[in-house]
Amino acid sequence: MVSDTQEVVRLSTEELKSILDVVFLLLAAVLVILMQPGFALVEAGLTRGKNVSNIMMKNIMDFCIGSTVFFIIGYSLAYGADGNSITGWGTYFFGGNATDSGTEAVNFLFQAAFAGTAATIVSGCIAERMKFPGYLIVSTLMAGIIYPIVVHWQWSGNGWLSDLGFYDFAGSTVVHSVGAWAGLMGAIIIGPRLGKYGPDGKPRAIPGHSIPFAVLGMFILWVGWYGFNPGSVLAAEESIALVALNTTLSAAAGGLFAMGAIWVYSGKPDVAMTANGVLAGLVGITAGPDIISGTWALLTGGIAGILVVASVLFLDKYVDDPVGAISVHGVCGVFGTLAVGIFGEEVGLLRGGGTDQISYQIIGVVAVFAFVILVAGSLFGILKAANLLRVSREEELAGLDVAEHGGPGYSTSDMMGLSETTLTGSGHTSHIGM
Amino acid sequence: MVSDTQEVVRLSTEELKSILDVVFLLLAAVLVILMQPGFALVEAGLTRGKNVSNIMMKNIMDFCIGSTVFFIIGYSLAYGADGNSITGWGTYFFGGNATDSGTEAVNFLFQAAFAGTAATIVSGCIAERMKFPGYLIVSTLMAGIIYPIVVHWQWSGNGWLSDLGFYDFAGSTVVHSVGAWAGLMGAIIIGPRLGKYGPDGKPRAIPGHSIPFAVLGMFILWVGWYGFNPGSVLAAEESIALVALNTTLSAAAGGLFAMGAIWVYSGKPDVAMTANGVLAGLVGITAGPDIISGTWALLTGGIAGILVVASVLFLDKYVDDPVGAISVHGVCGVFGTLAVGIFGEEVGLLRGGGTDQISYQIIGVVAVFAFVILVAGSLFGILKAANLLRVSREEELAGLDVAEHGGPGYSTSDMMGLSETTLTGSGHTSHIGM
Amino acid sequence: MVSDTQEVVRLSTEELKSILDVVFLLLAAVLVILMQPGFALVEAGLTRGKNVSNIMMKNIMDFCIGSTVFFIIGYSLAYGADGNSITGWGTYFFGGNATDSGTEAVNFLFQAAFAGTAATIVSGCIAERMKFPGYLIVSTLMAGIIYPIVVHWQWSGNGWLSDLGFYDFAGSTVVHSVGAWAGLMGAIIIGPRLGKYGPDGKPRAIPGHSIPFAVLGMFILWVGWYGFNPGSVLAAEESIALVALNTTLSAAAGGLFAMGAIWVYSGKPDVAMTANGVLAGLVGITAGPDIISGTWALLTGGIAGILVVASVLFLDKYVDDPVGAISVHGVCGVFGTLAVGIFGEEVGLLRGGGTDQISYQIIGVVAVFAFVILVAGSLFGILKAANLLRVSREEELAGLDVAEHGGPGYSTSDMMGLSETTLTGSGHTSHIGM
Amino acid sequence: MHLITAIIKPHRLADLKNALQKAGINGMTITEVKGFGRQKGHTETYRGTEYEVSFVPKIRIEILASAELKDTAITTISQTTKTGTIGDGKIWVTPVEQVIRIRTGEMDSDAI
Amino acid sequence: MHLITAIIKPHRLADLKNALQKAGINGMTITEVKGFGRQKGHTETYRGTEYEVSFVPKIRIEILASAELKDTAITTISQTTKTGTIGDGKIWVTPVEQVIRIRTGEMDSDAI
Amino acid sequence: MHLITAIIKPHRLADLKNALQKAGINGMTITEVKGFGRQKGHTETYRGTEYEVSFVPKIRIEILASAELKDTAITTISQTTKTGTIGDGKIWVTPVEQVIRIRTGEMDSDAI
Ligand SMILES: Nc1ncnc2c1ncn2[C@@H]1O[C@H](COP(=O)(O)OP(=O)(O)O)[C@@H](O)[C@H]1O
Ligand SMILES: Nc1ncnc2c1ncn2[C@@H]1O[C@H](COP(=O)(O)OP(=O)(O)O)[C@@H](O)[C@H]1O
Ligand SMILES: Nc1ncnc2c1ncn2[C@@H]1O[C@H](COP(=O)(O)OP(=O)(O)O)[C@@H](O)[C@H]1O
Repeated sequence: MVSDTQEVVRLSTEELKSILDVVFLLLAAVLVILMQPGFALVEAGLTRGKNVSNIMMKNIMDFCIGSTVFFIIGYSLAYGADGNSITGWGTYFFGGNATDSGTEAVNFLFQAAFAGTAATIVSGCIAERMKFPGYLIVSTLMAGIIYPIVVHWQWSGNGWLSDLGFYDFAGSTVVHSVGAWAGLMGAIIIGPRLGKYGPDGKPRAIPGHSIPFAVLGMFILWVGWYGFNPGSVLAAEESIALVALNTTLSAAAGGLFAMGAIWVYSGKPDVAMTANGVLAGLVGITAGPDIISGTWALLTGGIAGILVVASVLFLDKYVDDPVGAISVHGVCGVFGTLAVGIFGEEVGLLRGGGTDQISYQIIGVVAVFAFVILVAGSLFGILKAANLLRVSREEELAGLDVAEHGGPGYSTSDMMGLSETTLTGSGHTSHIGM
Repeated sequence: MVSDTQEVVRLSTEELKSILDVVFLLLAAVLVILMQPGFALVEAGLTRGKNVSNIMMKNIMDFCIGSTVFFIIGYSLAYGADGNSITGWGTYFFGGNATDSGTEAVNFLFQAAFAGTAATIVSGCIAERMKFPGYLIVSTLMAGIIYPIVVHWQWSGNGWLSDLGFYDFAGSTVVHSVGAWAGLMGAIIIGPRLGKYGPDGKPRAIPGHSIPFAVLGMFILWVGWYGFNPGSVLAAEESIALVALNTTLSAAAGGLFAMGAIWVYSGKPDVAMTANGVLAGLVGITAGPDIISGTWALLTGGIAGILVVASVLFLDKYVDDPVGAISVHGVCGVFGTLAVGIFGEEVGLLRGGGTDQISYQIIGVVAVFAFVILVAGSLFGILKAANLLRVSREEELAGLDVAEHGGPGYSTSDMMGLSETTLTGSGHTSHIGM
Repeated sequence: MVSDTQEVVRLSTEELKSILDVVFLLLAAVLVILMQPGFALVEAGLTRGKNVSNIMMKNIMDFCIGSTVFFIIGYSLAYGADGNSITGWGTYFFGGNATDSGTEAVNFLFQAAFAGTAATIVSGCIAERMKFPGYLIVSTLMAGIIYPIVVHWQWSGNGWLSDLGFYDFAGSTVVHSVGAWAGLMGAIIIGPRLGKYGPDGKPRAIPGHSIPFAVLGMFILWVGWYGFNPGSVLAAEESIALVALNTTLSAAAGGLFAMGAIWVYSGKPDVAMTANGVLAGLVGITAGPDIISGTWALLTGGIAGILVVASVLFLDKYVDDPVGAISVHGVCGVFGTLAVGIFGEEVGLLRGGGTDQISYQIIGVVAVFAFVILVAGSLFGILKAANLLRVSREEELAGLDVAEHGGPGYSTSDMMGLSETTLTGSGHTSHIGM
Repeated sequence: MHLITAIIKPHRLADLKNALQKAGINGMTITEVKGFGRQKGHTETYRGTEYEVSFVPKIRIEILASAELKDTAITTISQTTKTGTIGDGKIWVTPVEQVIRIRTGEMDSDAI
Repeated sequence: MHLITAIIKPHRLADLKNALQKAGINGMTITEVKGFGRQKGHTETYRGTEYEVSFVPKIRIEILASAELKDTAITTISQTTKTGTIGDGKIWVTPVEQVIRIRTGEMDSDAI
Repeated sequence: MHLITAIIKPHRLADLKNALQKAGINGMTITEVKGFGRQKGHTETYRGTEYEVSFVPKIRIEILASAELKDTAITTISQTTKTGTIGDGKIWVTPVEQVIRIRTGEMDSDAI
């Protein structure tokens, strides 16, 4: 890092702006990448300690695999110029062309981080029971094919959805719903965790093992969202401020109203549900943070907060989604997308925009739903048939950490004064349990 | 996020600078927002595991409520043009006017993040015994009224304190002391935790449940402070670098000297106290990171580090402040504010500045102290009278997580091989305790 | 933070660029500082709970001491103009001259954050058995003398290594290997943890106490690396994007291939090893993220991922390095440095660059190795002689938290329903153990 | 008076609790323990190194029972917790000289 | 020789320890256990769903006592830990055939 | 039938397990407990305030043994776990009326 940049040639403001754009988008991408540990912690916190390593590992792999396959093929499917209105193709295989200039490289990185996000949403829905190798396949196809195709429809500049007039600024539908619908199919096809439903069919509580992890994860996601939404301006413009502000207001209202809703319903201000509420507010504003603003953003977040509580309580009766990802990313993703057609400045129903935008929004939501349900449904179906889907009953009971990764995620033997058990005459250590 | 920005019109350097300012201040705001999980973790780590969800929840609410009420009313009280030298008024209710331009929006966001910080300091002082609904009221009034008024005095451009000549660059007094004095009144009026004092009146140790959480939180706060202090330049200027450097040096010295002080006092380099020392160094430099520099910053941090240890040990005899927030944010906030009048370049007593500045600093410190003590004292008094202040003895013993939020923050049943207890014939789960 | 910047004078693009550089480098420095909690968590997670406070504390001190001594003396040794090609001298003692302009201040901060990183790598290697006071001495000398001298050789502009033609963009050798070789000498001279080797001499597993901490730490490091590598451009240039992208690809491949390697070797996709693989990929690309790109970056990361697994398994037989830091930072640091001479655009053996570059790389690697081994070896030898190196057997068994810092890092008494043990008639608290 | 102690597989606890209640036994104390016996532990790996986990998690149940209820308790435990696989556990009975209910001072069979 | 076992409310432990020491009893072993009895558990909620927590945290105390100290021990325990509310717990006494102090090999009453 | 209970120092467990196996004793149940006795606790500090930790971590071992194996068990335990320092622990023996193996219903010495 020897500094020898001698700028003898005068910079034009355009060149400088271009550098500023790269700096901004790079930092936005870093914030989006920070969302990976956010997701990991939310999911880990809301599930049981015997599966904690497995959850963390899946989140590592989501980004390791995600960025690799997005580089190899995904970016081509999303943005390749040789494609049509359904899918991109060509130019970018193995990062070809995509990495020539700083602007392209940073765009690629920003998009790759998004791909990782879409993939990671799935891991929450099928937590605590899925085979790890099967998950790797899902993660690969999510980031490499399923997500990129939807991206092409909307953000490539020549996709059919954007041509239609569908609006999804930062991905309520394109990112979050895609992840959630894939997760929904996964959760349905893999079936509920052992013991989730009583003999009477009623859902039971399976408390997550660490609320502080879940809340820390939520906060990290909130922070990361300032890369996700403002970064989606894709350039350093003053509008990033408004986008960030609306994101904040919606998240805040989401948390407040989710807390209120669960408090009224169950008599207690549940912490995990409130965290889901914040995330619901974030997902809800993501489709239109540039055109839903101020008090409307509060309203959007508030509705998302109530909606996520209702949705979690309702879905829990039928589908076992340990972390509520389907409600947060799917249901609130749909709501957020529709909210553009209702609250969006100038275009929304309530803002003098007539019914055009809301119609486009409905079409987009349905199209993406249908596509992902179909493709992800087939994928999980095939995995099931190939016996790559669900661990055995014994493995599930023992926990995926021991069964799939060789040992527990927490080792407490030494906390309990048993340290010298590792000091014995026998040739191997005899750790006391867990 | 379709990129279609075609900049045909040439940008002036002024326009570009304005964008750069927005980018910088937005990222600074994001760093300040990151401080919320920092506070949450410090407070959670230094208190008991049975109250961990409650602490996390209060910190979620500090920012959810904080940003909402700051948007609705706080920003008006702080910066509203229709006010006087005591309080702002008008123009900005419900974000009116504040969100028209990117510059205004990002300023609002940065200020809102500060409001959340001030509110959150209180939660440490009254941890482990306060009723949650009562806390929500405190948090609302802190971010909506108490903090904004003090901000108006100093940072609105027409407040009486800044007119006087009081100097508080990023808020040693305006943010940190405000939070701490409110917390002080809270801690006094609510009384100590059960068992904090022996029958002989001597304070007892109630160890925090997770030192790694506390240290992680401290590190996150340290990182967040690079938004707090440099961001307070409010624009992208070269001076942000010096501010950041001085912040670093003071924090480092705070940690070093606090470690030394507690080591000498108790024979052990206590980790929690060292973490407090870093925070003390950060709070201490916050009033003048632009005018206390280099070796003087080291000195400021070092004194703050020793001061916080002495203050925690002393206050612990009389007031039960589980995380030491009164010492860190109040005592070191005062010290930092006075340090400007002593070490501040040109203005400080020891830097050839005479006694003017130190007099203004004393007046400011006393005025803010008096105001907050009075208002927060009344508030906590009313809450006490309304029985909204303290949980019952049984609830305190059981822990706020179970008592107030429905269940424990950590669920270990499944770690202990009891997983199949959820698989029984009975209609409900029978988790093994904790 | 009153905004009164009235820019009446027109800004030149050069002035604006200079501000942008400061903003960018400051944010990069903040990301590097964020690496401190990343290291702390990786190390804490991979060691036992009875030493968790000690590990966190050492990481606090690495940056507190590191930035202080780097300010006082290190920066002079690294960049002081009065030195020669072996060491800098003069101008910057006590920050003199270094903090006059924003550019210098931010450079100083960025470098100081690097110094903290180099020091912190050592703490992993000697974890769970070293005396705390002895460690403080090591940390002081690492950041104050050993690391700065190596920096001078390469990044001062007049060091003998850079003059030779050695290339190390962001410090695979200059930062990571320096830390690792010091750690290697520490680990050898202090000897293995009690019970690490069976009577048959075979290494035993001593599982870390929290895989989620280790993975969270790894993710934080990954994020921080976007300050480490792109920041090493030292100015806001478009090339930061490519550097960031290559960093991502190498990290991703590192994780993937390490997972594959350990899966093949032991039959299980070990999570801790995969996390090491990501870090290996990051260290591996650090020497040439600007000249090893795209598929070559994937290749670099992939090799580093396999190498780290092989190295950990091999070294574990002889040296007790609880977190694998020698393999990650030392072995992969060497590999990454050599990779520049093999895969580097234009200069690499396989990229038509002949054998020149690889020769310089070998010389640099060997020189740094020899220097650090010698100096750090002497240092640890002296500490041993002075009985400042290793805690007693009893202290090691009890854990460093109790032995060195006064109490355990986790306090669970109150989780177990024993809360009122603090409420008894006796004059002191009687916490139930652990 | 007898003290019936049983070591059982953890996942049988909830059913056992219900069965005991139905059988009229309304008190018990349980402890999380580790067992060693015919049921072998298993091998785990950490960073590629294997290690043995020799002890298996079990639940220890203690029931104070009067002479009449003793056999009911034993039968209920053995029937409810038996899975037929190695490691199902043991039941043993020890004599008790005296029982006191702390709250009331009641003694022996009145105390349970 | 007798073994006195008591199940008590956790928050009474510290006082009990002091009281026993005053009564001349200087050794005991304690275990964290869960109790089931007349004192009912409670209901918790997680994300809006209720679940039953049936077992209540208790402390189990074991004291080896010679015939002379047996009654002192029992009286001290019942007096110190009695709060008069449901769930105060039980004390029971079982016969002991033999006691050994590992360190010295001393037997029976010399061993405690 | 006898029940042998021992309180030992945690770090002796692994050796003891091996020694017992060699002596032909292939079953035991262990519990993590805290002990109070001659071996004093220690003082810790937190943020400069001292506090007492009175209870010391111990392992409690239970072995059901037939009359023949009883003495072997006792000897093995005392020999293997003795370090000669205060706090080595106790062994005590209580009579057992009945033992059942849940899996098979086998009784008494067949059950262990
Ligand atoms: N001799 C013994 N003394 C005390 N507990 C024993 C003894 N043998 C076995 N146990 C306990 O019973 C459990 C089950 O015993 P094990 O031999 O594994 O299977 P099984 O009950 O089918 O014979 C063990 O895990 C241990 O807790
Ligand atoms: N039959 C029993 N056998 C063993 N332990 C018992 C029995 N009955 C109660 N206990 C223990 O005593 C504790 C207190 O008993 P409980 O019936 O709740 O109240 P009380 O002691 O006031 O009668 C229980 O939590 C349990 O640990
Ligand atoms: N009277 C007793 N009843 C039950 N357990 C006891 C008794 N005395 C001691 N113990 C147990 O034995 C352990 C060791 O006893 P201690 O008096 O400390 O040393 P030593 O075994 O060398 O005499 C204690 O920690 C405690 O668990």
